[in-house]
Order: sequence, then structure tokens, then C-alpha cells
Amino acid sequence: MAECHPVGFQWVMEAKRRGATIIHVDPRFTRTSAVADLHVPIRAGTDIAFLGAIVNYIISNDRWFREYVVNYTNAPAIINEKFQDTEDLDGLFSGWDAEKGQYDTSSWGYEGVEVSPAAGHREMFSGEPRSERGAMLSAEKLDPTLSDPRCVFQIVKRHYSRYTPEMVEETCGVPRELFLKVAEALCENSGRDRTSAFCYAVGWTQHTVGVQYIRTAAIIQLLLGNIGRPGGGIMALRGHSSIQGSTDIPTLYNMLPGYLPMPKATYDTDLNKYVEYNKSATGWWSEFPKYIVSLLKAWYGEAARPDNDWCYGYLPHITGDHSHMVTVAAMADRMVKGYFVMGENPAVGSMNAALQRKGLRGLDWLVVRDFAPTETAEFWRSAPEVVRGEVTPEQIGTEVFFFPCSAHTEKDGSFTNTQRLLQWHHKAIEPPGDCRSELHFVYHLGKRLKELYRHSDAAKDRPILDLAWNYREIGEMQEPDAEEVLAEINGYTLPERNPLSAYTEVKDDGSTACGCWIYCGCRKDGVNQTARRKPGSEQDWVALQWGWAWPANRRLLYNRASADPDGNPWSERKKYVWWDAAQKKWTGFDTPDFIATRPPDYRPPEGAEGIATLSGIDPFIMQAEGKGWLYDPSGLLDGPLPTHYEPQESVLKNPLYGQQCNPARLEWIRRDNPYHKAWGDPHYPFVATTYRLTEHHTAGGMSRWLPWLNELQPEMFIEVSPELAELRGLENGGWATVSTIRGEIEARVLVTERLRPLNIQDEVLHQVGIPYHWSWIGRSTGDAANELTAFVADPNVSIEESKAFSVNVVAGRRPPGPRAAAAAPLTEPSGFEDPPRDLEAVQGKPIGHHGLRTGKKELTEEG
Amino acid sequence: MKFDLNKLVWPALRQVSSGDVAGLGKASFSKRTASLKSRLSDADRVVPSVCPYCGVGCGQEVYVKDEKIMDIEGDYASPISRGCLCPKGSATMQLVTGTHRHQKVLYRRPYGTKWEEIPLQDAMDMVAVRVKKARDATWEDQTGKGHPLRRTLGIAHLGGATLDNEENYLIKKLFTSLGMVQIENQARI
Amino acid sequence: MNLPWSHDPTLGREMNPDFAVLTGEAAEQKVKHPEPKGTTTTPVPVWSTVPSLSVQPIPDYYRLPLLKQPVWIWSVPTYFYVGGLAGGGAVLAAVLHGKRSLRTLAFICRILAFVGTTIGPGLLTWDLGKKQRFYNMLRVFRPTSPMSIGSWALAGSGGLATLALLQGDREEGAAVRWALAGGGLMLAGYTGVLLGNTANPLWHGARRSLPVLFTASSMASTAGLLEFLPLNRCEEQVADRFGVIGKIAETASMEIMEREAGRNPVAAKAFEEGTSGLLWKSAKALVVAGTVLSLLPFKARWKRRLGGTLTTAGAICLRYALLEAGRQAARDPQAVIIEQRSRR
Amino acid sequence: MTATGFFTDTTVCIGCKACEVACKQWNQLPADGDFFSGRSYDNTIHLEATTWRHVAFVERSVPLSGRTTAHPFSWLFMSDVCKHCRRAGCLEACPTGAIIRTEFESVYVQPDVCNGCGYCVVACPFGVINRRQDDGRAWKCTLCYDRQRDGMEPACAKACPTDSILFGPVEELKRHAELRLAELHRKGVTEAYLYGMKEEDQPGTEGLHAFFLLLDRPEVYNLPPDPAVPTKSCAVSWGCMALAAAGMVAAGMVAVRRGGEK
Repeated sequence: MAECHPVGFQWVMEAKRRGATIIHVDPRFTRTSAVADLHVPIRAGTDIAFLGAIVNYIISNDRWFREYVVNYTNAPAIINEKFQDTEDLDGLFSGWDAEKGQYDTSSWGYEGVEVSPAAGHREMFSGEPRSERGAMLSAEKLDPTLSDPRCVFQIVKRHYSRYTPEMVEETCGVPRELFLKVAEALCENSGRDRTSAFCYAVGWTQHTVGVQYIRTAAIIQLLLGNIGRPGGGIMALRGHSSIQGSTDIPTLYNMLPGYLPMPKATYDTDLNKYVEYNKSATGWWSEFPKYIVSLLKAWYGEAARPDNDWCYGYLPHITGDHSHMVTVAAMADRMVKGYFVMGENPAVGSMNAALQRKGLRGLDWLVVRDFAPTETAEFWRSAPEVVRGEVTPEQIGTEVFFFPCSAHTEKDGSFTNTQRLLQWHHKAIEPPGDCRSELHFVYHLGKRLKELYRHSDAAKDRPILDLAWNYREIGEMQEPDAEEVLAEINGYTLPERNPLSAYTEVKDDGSTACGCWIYCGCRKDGVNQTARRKPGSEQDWVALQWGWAWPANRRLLYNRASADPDGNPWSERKKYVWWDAAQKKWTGFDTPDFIATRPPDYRPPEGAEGIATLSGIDPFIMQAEGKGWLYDPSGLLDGPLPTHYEPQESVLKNPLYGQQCNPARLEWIRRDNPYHKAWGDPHYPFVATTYRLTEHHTAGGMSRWLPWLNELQPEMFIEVSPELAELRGLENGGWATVSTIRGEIEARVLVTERLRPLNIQDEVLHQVGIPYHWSWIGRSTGDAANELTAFVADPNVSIEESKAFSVNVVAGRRPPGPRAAAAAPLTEPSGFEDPPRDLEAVQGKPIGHHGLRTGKKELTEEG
Repeated sequence: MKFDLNKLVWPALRQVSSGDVAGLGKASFSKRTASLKSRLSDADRVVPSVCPYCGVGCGQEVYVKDEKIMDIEGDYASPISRGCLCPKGSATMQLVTGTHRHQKVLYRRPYGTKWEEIPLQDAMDMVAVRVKKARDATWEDQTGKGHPLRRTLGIAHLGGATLDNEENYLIKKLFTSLGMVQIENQARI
Repeated sequence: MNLPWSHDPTLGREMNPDFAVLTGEAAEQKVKHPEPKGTTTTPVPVWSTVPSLSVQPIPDYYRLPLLKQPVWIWSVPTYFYVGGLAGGGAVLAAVLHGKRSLRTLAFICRILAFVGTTIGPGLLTWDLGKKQRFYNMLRVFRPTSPMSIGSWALAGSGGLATLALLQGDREEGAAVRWALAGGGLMLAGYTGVLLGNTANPLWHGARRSLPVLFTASSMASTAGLLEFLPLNRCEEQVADRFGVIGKIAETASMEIMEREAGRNPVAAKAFEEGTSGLLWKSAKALVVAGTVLSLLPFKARWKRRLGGTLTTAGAICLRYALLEAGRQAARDPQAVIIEQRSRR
Repeated sequence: MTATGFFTDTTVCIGCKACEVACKQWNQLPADGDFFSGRSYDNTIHLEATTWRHVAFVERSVPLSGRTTAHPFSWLFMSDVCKHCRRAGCLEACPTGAIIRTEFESVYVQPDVCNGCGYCVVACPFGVINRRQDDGRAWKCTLCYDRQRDGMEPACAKACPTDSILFGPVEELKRHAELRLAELHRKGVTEAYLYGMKEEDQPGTEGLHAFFLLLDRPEVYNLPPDPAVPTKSCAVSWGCMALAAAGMVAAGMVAVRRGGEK
């Protein structure tokens, strides 16, 4: 965290000053470790084993927060009797459908009930959609004593019973005493008076089990009562200024603004079906129809009428995974004609860079918008394969447009930061030359397209012609008014166009338009709330008058959990939001994340619907039953409980189960995306992990051109332990070549005790650290780490695994001369037998378009 | 008028007159030093902003003079960053005023070997025409089973985490309405 | 490769003056070389051992210099020599005054003082980073700074030397003569104080003997130069006696200085190793040879010439050796650390 | 005016180098070249005419008190800067009066006066100030003299995310530093000590206006263990010079009498 979010880290240092214990778990000793109280070096890719053992520690030592767990989590819920755990099936949960190659999740549900998850299912392309009418947990299906063997608590307990300190030592390479220190520190610092927080970044997400990493932390935090309370929580430290915003207002294939799902071709054939499949009968998602109707009103204005399903039919439908890697594989197979890349540099920052560039070569045209031509814009003339002579520019038919972009100082707009806070940045000066904002580009592109289609009467062109596309143009450059766009995102009444002030005002009768319901209120009273800048020193520590956080300017989600079931703060020290009996409403330092006037003793009457089903002790209002989930009865594709699976390319056999890898992971079986052996590949004996440095930013587009940053970290390097250096004859400051079957890179070497070999299962295991900022252009250049990585991903969110994979390292610079990583593997398979990644039942998953092998049935029958 | 010894031009004389015998202090001040002040006092305006790098969202202040940027530094008022910036945030001025910033649209023909500069408006027109052509050529109305698709897989988009919410909103709004579904950004990476 | 971004006059900063205001404190700091690789010289070798495992008996920071090396160029040691000549000349001129048989020598000495104090400032200016600001040397008088004192002494001596030259061997004007002699004494010795009054472990370690060495060497080098000139017997005798005393003193003070500096053995390595070691040893050999030669009890024209050559070369070599040794000592952090540790 | 300065607490430094960049940004200093040094994460190596803040990275195979690691190891960071000594070598050596003691008691090089004589370079016992060859002048940290004139905090201290660099009146900083040291000692970090804060600690400079809280010997961070302003021992040189001068006059007299008078 000190490495990548130094200013955010000031709060960690402040906590430390006040007595907090800082624990850093990382394969490397980083700048964070340097100031942490405890540094735990771990084998990359084994965090679930580590965290699972903490769950086991908490339960077996009876350190969990009983009152919190019983009341606020689904611990008492009884699970379907057909459910079988990985303990029973050697690493598989019940319901594996060998034919479809995916889980049938029906056996994972609550006894007699189905529940949809708050996040996940709805916007994710998951398996069969389900109707969730009547999905209320009835009292008979709960066991408040938590002793029923089929209740969640007991299932969790059994699931993690083999996750012991000894197993941690054997799997993660973490000495037992060190593990126990961490577990004890967490338990000691949780409860009524104290809270503990987890912070993570892509070191947790970029795995084939990334979602389950975070789920494990969620189980710990729920057991310890650390969610919805000040100083608690699980913080995703996001790496871009508006990466949270681009998820809320998603430039993502599977969502519409506000976490509404993209329509799925097979099911969501019309608005009724779409609402039926995605609305929840209970909990907050029962409001679903209001949000989609208001979104359609915002997009299609007058044309959106009740008689035409509010133009629902204008929306395109998805038929499977259309995520980045799927798209790039399709590009490489020449299935995509045009590609817009705005402020991103996939030729450096995305996995299997050679395949990324092969994809770019397969396009008809490419539009890149950035400060200066990036590697993605220059792939046709100076990419490694062009320099090596494997491809020449004369063979590449892609037409490339490079548009210079405006900087944030040259445009108005809002960023959403890592804590969901929207902050407005004001335009300071005019953009130079032909530099323009993306707002300008997209708006004027839209205007041109409307003009091009003006005379069309084809049904397919109606969405363009009916698109509400009138924004005030400012100045000579005709820059659209960003605040007007924000006004649409916030939403307004129709036809008066008065700004809405809260998402509770959003309607499903066409009388409101709202571009993103969770952002509703950001222009409350017509005032740009995101531009509020009342100094932090002039308000209390929650600082509600700085910027605006979604939803409803809430700074801490599910904060009703900061009070006990009776509505009183758990302790004076951890006071945050509580029930004011006199005023009969929730109050506190923050905007309460609860129905403001619902008393703690409210219990839903028989037959209640929608929000009325949430009782006074249901803090997790986005969940259908208002409880935090220790166990995930629905929504995830790879199991209801996090389970330790090895990375796709590991150095060890899974010590816990016969199933080596996540059975539901996404693989791309292509000649240009070969994999190493599941474990013990003699060609690639070391574990590698990629990361950022403080001095650079992601793929370097915003840092490798800046001399002040380049001089601080001028060259690509790798980090190895003295032991590995000795083994491979590497010298500090010298050169090394790192290779995978997909590519090889050269880098300077830092030999350092910050990396240590791990002793696991009587073997010495070496790890290699690889920063990924560099590539071949810019003012500081070097080989790109992503030449090494593979297309392989988590099934829930299609995020690749680049934080744990196997590599080889040798001394010296990489040999010149031709190499065709994108066309064929670098090394032919050895005689060494390929150990299976999957149990027999899981083998033989179907391979779909562009080589994608997945557990998602739909993907194989794509349109 | 009284003769002010401290106004003597030659510092060596001031040394004697001012009592700063060793000449280590005030006597040695130059005119520039005497009137030195921070350049920010000349700023025309201070524009509140937000750091464009990571997701922490540190407050920035942009000092402008004569429609040029003088300085970008942390905003003390921000309850997130309290005036601090990391090395990248501190280099923001170099990022936004850097000589690396290209100011013209570049175009590379199919099979071409060099960049050509083309006017912005022409480039926009060219892109619009290509979007229409690709869309029309790859339009899918429904699946084999008759389920609605109403989309194109012929055009894709990548990027958004470095952009403003408003920009992402227009991207999603326009591209979705064009029938594009392959809209992705850094959040997936 | 025709990169579409290019360099502009704001080298190293790379901010475009079209939309950046460049008025910061160091904005005018000039950079001749663009920032990218190839043009900057590597200041130190890449570190090749594991940082945490390369432990010194007394630790330092990756063997990086703790102090900055002197930045002076050739003209400074040359000035040290020329200033010494001027000083010797000025002193001799004063003592010789009024002796009829020594008129020519006195004249030569006045010339020496004049030329020395005229070329000297030029040489010093040549070393300045901003030559056009040479006059700032007299902007203030800093009693704490030997260089400031020296500058005033040099300027004063220059004026006096001119006056003395105009005055010739007239009786009156003793004040000018003796003032010039005083200035000459300053010029002969202040450079030693100047070097001693630094943080350089070698120079500072020899701060007592350095002024003596410079003064002695000033005498020797004045005499050495005089050995080349056609003088009458009487004058030769005076010059030679002056020279013999100077040369012996120079030899002795070199030895004393080496011992004084040798109390910091790490710094004193500069007298043994590398360029500075070579220079120092050469200087020593030349000076000793010059001294020995002038002590030999016979007279010959070649002896004077050779003596003059050896002494002059020795004096010049000595000054370069001192500068180079200072550089060498500043490069070694242990020279600073061990000395300061032993002091505590 | 009250004396202002820096207190750099290295125990909270995270080595992010924000101070280095903030300094370059404010003062608009050029980058001084890309050089991969192999010295941990330190690629700027030392304070220079173009680098007025520099972060040192020290890797040690010994643990730090109060920390738990799997192997004995610690990584120390220190943001180095001009010390603005109470007795400053550069200031006292400067012959032109370019270097001055400001009203904030800091040591400032006037770029409009400096003629690049190079004497300050050898006079600094910390190796801070240097002459930039292609510019010709000597440069170093100004303690943001221009910003201080407007009551603003120096750029590095402002940017520092963890308040490792504190700016303020020296007397206040001293009190703070002593409290912080006591706190650390109470927590068992016994190796912590203050470097250069008081005259007693560092008589050679009579104390620094930019002082440090360190965790290892000063030389580990490239700081001199017992620096002294050279001027302090200047008198003896002048004395020796006077003796030598007397000797020279005597030698002249002797030479003249024994020679010319014959």
C-alpha cells in the first residue's frame, strides 16, 4: 500500500502512531513491509489457504463475535441437504455438471429458498437465471444456536477444518509462529471496542480464484464483526483515478450504469422478462424496475414510452463473455473490425502482450486516444516482433488513428475514487492544439453518426436516431458541458427537468430520468455536490461535506452494523451510526445506510414485499435477506466457499485437494496462448509475481514520459533473492532473462534479501518479482512483463492471473533474433508428463469460440 | 532626506554600515533576494482539481497565470490527502505540460510505414464513417434460436478508468446504443 | 526512430513553455545535455553485490562519496603557482630595495609581482562557473573565508604591484613596498589556508602544514624561476640563498605535511595511489632533486638551469598533486568516517 | 524572524520519493539523467546541484526492534536534504556573499550573485552543495525561501505523505523530536536517536536546522558521524601561515644580507 498508494498510506501510519498493528502479507518485502509491525512472506497464489486458516483459527478458538454473527450474517441459515463440500469431493463442490463443464449451483442454496446476491449474479453473466419470488428466509430454516450440521456456520467450520497452521506452513511457506501471530493480532483487535481492516489491490484480484480471495477476507471480517463499522471493512485500493467510476458507470460489457445487468439474449428477451429475472422480491433490489426505466428515459428521452417497453429493445444483448481477453482473442482471429482504446495501453498493460498485438494486427482500424502515441498506437512499426522482423509494417493492414487527448486540467469532470467518493476537477486551461477530451470526442462522434444515419429507416438504426444527445456546447472547441452530463447521470423529473435529490425519488412510470441511480443525489438541489470542498479541518472526521459519495453521500456502507441489534453503538469507542429512540430515526456521524425510520425491533409482517421485508436487524440491505454472507448460496460460479486452488501455472501440487486448479476457471486453448505444466514444470521452476512501483504508473503512459519519474526508476528490473542469484549466476545490477513459454524479457537484476526463498514441503522455492511498467517506447524503456503472462482468468469476473505464474530465469541478456511467441510456444513440451489440473470429472470441458474453455455453457453456443 | 546606509549599492559598504560585519546576512542580500516571493502570489487563479493517477483521489490545486499552468500541488483542504501528493502526483505538472504531449492527430494508412498528420475534423469524419461501415457489416439481429441480439461484435472499446465519469457515461450511452457490447476498461485488469 | 515527441529548450524538465510558466527558483539552471541516456556520464559504477550482505567493518552508504569533490580545473593549481611567484617576488622586492648591486633583481621581482597579480585573477576567473561575474569576488569582505581574504589580498597586491612598478627604485614610497610585501606574504600562504579550511579530509587534516608548505614552495618557485634569468653574481647569490632556504623548507614541509595528513591513513592513501599518488611522488622527487642539486658545492650554468627546471616542475606538480589528492580523498567515504569516528 | 527548519523522522518514511519530485517540481529543477545504480531503489544516489532532496535506501540483514519478520532484515529510508547548519561551511566560505543567512536562519544561495568559484563545494562537511558544470553556479536546497516569504511550507514537507518531513520553527521541532524519541524508546525502539539537533550532539556545526531521527549509525545513511565547519579550525592555519610568512621575510633578509652586501 505504501508502494502504490503512498498518500492513502498516511492513514495507516496515523493508525500506527495511535497504536494499531500493521500486518503486511506479501511475497516481497516492500516499502509497506519496511514500516509494518509484521511482515509475512507468502508463496504467491496461496492467500486462500492463509486466510482460510485464519477462519479456522477464529472458529476453533471461539474468537468470533457471537452477537454480530448470529444477528447480522447468514451463519444460522440451513443449507440445501444436497450440498456437498470440497471436503467430501476432493476439491469439488456438489453440482459439477461434467457435460456442460460448469457447476449447477442449485444444491448450494438455502434450504427451500433461492436468493440472489447483491453484487455478482445480477450483472455477471452467470448460469441459469432464476426467479426469486418469495425469497424470504423463514424462521424455521434458521438455527440461531448455530449447531445444526447443515447450518452455514457448521459448514464453514467443516470446510476450513483442515486449514491449520501446519497446512499454512506447507502451502504458503509461512512459518507457523508467524501465522499464529497474525491470527492472534486480528482476533485481539476485533470485537466491540476494536476493529481491524483489510486492504488489498490487484495482488488479490489477478488470480484464477481472485473473487474468492476477497470472499475469504469477507468471511473473516464477518466472523470478527468488522464490516459496516468504523476502522473495519475490506478496502479495495484501486489503481486509477476513476476505476471505481468506470465500474459504477461501467465501460464494462456486462453492466449498465448502476450495476444493472446487460440484457442476456436467451433470457432477457423483453423488459418484463428482464425485470423478472433480475429484480429481487426482497431487499433493496426489489426497486430494480425504477432504475432501468429511468435509465432508458435518460438515454432515449421522448422516444422511451410505456408502449414500447421504454425502448428496452434498443439495448444490445450479450450471449456470453465479451470481456477484454475474449475480445482480443476474437480480434486475433480477425472477427473484430474496429477498436477504440482510450487512455489505456493494452500492448503493455494487458496479459500476453504478444497476443494483444496480434489482436491489433487483426483489426481493420484502431483509434487510440492518449497524451502521446503509446505502444498500442505504435504496435505496427516498433513492436518487438516488428523489430525482430517476424512481421513488417507492410504486412499489417490496420488503419491507425491517434487522437491527442486533454489532460484533467483541461476539462471539467468527476473522478470516483477508491472509497466511492466523487470529486469534481475543474478546467484550468484550454487544451493545446488538437487535444480534446473524450467527452468531446464521443459527443461529436455521436453527432456525426446521427447525421450519417439521418435518412435511415432501418429498425436497427432507431437507437441512434432516438438517442437523447443534446448537450450544451461551450466555446470555440464546442466542448460539451460536463455538468449537464452529470445532471443527466444524477437524474431529473420529467417533463420539468428538476434535479432529483435521492435515488428514492426515482420512478418506474417515466416521470423521472436517471443515468445512474446510485449516483442520484450527486447534483442534489441542482448543486454540483461532487465539487464541494469544505476543508477537512472545518468539519468532523467523516467529512461529509467534501465531495459526494454514492449512495446518498454515505461514507461507510452497511453502517447500520456499527450498532448492536438494539440500535446502540457496540461501544463508545466505535460509535458511528445508531438508533435515536427519541427522534425515532437512525442518526450518527454518517448518512445511515438503512431505512431511516425503521426501528431496530421492526420485524416484517407476513406477506411483506420489497423493502418492507428488511427487518430492523438486517444491515446488509442490498442482500435479499439483509444479512452478510459467510456462505454464498448463489451468485458465484466457482463455489459457495473459498477453497484453495493452485494457480494455473504452479510449482507445487495442491496440498489440500486432488483438484489442482479452480475447476471453473477460464482458459484459452490456443497456439498463441500456451500454458506451462500444472506444476513442477522443469523448464519453468520459479514462481513469479508482477507489481507496480511507487515511481511509475501502470503501463507507463502517464509516467514513462516524465523525466522526474524516470530518473527515480530508470530501467526495467527484476528482484531475486541472493540464493536464486547464486543458483542462476545472477549479479546485482547485471542482466537476466526471464522467460515463460509465451515470451521472454530481459531486465536488470536487483539481488536483495527483500526476497527470500521459501521452504515448502522440504523444498526450497524461489520467487521472482517483476514490475510491469516498462515497454519499448517513451523516455524510459525496457521489456514488458506482460510478454510473459497468459490468458487465463477468474470465472466470475474474467480477470486474468498475473500475480502468480511460473517462469525461468537465466543470467544475461535475451538473445536477439526471431522468436514467434504469438505464433508458437517458445519451448516445445518436454518428455515430462503433464500432471492434470483437474479431477477426471472436470476434464473435457468444452472449448468454445476463439479457444475459450469455460464452465459457462452459454459461451459455447454464442450467437 | 536622511541618507540610508542600508541602501548602499556595494554590499561591502553595507557590511560596515549595517553592522553585519561578517557579511553573512542581510548586508549580502541582492535586490532579487530582498524582493523574493513565491511565484504563486502572481497567479491569476487557483483551480481546484483531483490527482489523475491512482484511486486515492488526492486534492490538487492548479495555479494559472496568463492561461498557462504555474504549479500544481496538493490541496490542504482535502480530508483525503491533507495537502500531500506522492511522487507521481507531484509530477502532475510535468504530465500535463510535458513536451511529450502530442498536439496533432496522427494517421497511419493500412500497410503504411509512417505517421501522417491529419486535421482533427477530417479524422473525426473518417472514424464516423468507419464505425458506420463496420456496424452495418457486422450487425446481428437475433440468434439462431430467434432470441434478440440487436448488436455488433465488429467494434470494441477499451479504456475508462483514467477518464471522467461523464466521459464513461457518454461512451457507454453512445456505444451501447450503437449495439456495441465489447466495452471494457482497466477494471477488468 | 522518428518519435513524435521531441525535445525543447527546457531540457531535463520537458515542460512546454506554451502552457507552462517556467519561473521557478532553478528554472534558469542551464542544462546543456538533454536528459536521455548516453549523454550523462555514469558517476559511479553500478553496485554489484547484495546491498544487505556487503558489510564493511565500518559501514558506509554503498561506498558512495560522502563529500563532494573539488570542482576546480587546471587554472586553479596554476594560479597557486603563479600567486606564489607573485608573493615571492613582492617580498624579495621589498627586502632588496635600496641595494644598488641588486637593482636588476629588484626590478625583476617587481615585474614578477606585477605579472603574477595580473595573470592570477585571470586564471581564477577562468575557473569560475560564471566568468562574467568575476567582480563579485570583491562584492563583500568575508573574514571567515580565506578565499574572500585572498581575493582582497590579490586585488590589493595587484594595485600595489602596479604602483611599485611605476615607483621603480625611488627612495620614497616605503609604505607601498612594505604593503606589497605584506600582500605578497598573503598570496604566498593564503592558498594553504584556503585548502586547509575545507571539509576535505586530506586538506583539512593538513591544515597546519599546508600554509607553511605553500609559503615555502612560493620561495622555492620564485627562486627556481630566477635561476633561469641572467643575473649578476651578486644577485645570483641572493637568489640562490633565498632559493636554498625555500627549497629546504619546501622539502621539509612536504614531509611534515605528509605526516600530518597521514594521521588519516585512508585519506593519505591519495599520496600513494592513483593519479594523485603519481603526481605527489613526482612532485616529491622533483623537489628533493632540485634541493639536492642546489646544495651541491659547485657552480655551473647547467646546474642553475636544471635546478630551476626541477624546482619549477616540482612546484607545479605539487599543486596539481594537492588538488588531485583532495579529489581522491573526497571520493572515499571511509576517509571521512574513520577520521571523524576516531575523533569522537 | 524565528528560525525554521526540517525535522526528518526516518521511522515513518516510506521511501516514496514524493519529496524528491515535489522539490524538482516546485523549483523546476531538471532531471539529472537516467542511471540505474543497483543500490536498492536509490537511483539518484546523492544530493546534487540538481537534486535537493534525496532518499537513501538502506538494506540491512539485521532486524529492527519491535518488528516481526520471517528473516532478520530491515529496510531503512531517509530523506536527505541540506542541513542549514547553524555554522555553515558553505556560507562562511563563500567569497562573493552569494550564500547568505536568511531571516529564517536558513542558508540560501543567491543565484543572481553566485559566480561559481566552487569554494562552497569543498567547504560543506555534508557534501550537499555542488556546482553544476553546464550552468556554472552552485545550487542546493533553499528551504523554499521563496515560499517561506509568503508564509508557505516548503514543497517537500508539504508533499510528504507520512509527515516524515516536518517543517516548522526549529524550537518547536526540537520539542516534537524529543517527544517522538521518547515515545519510540518507550515502545522499545532503542536504536532511535536524534542526529544533529543540539549543539552538544554536533559541536562542529553547533546544531542543524534540518535534523534527523535515525535508526542506525549516521554513515549508514551517508551522513558524517561528526561533521565540523572548517572555519572553526581556521585560526590555526592562519597562525601557521603567519609563522611561515615571518620565516619567508627572515629568509629574504638573510639572503640579502649574506649575499648582496658582500
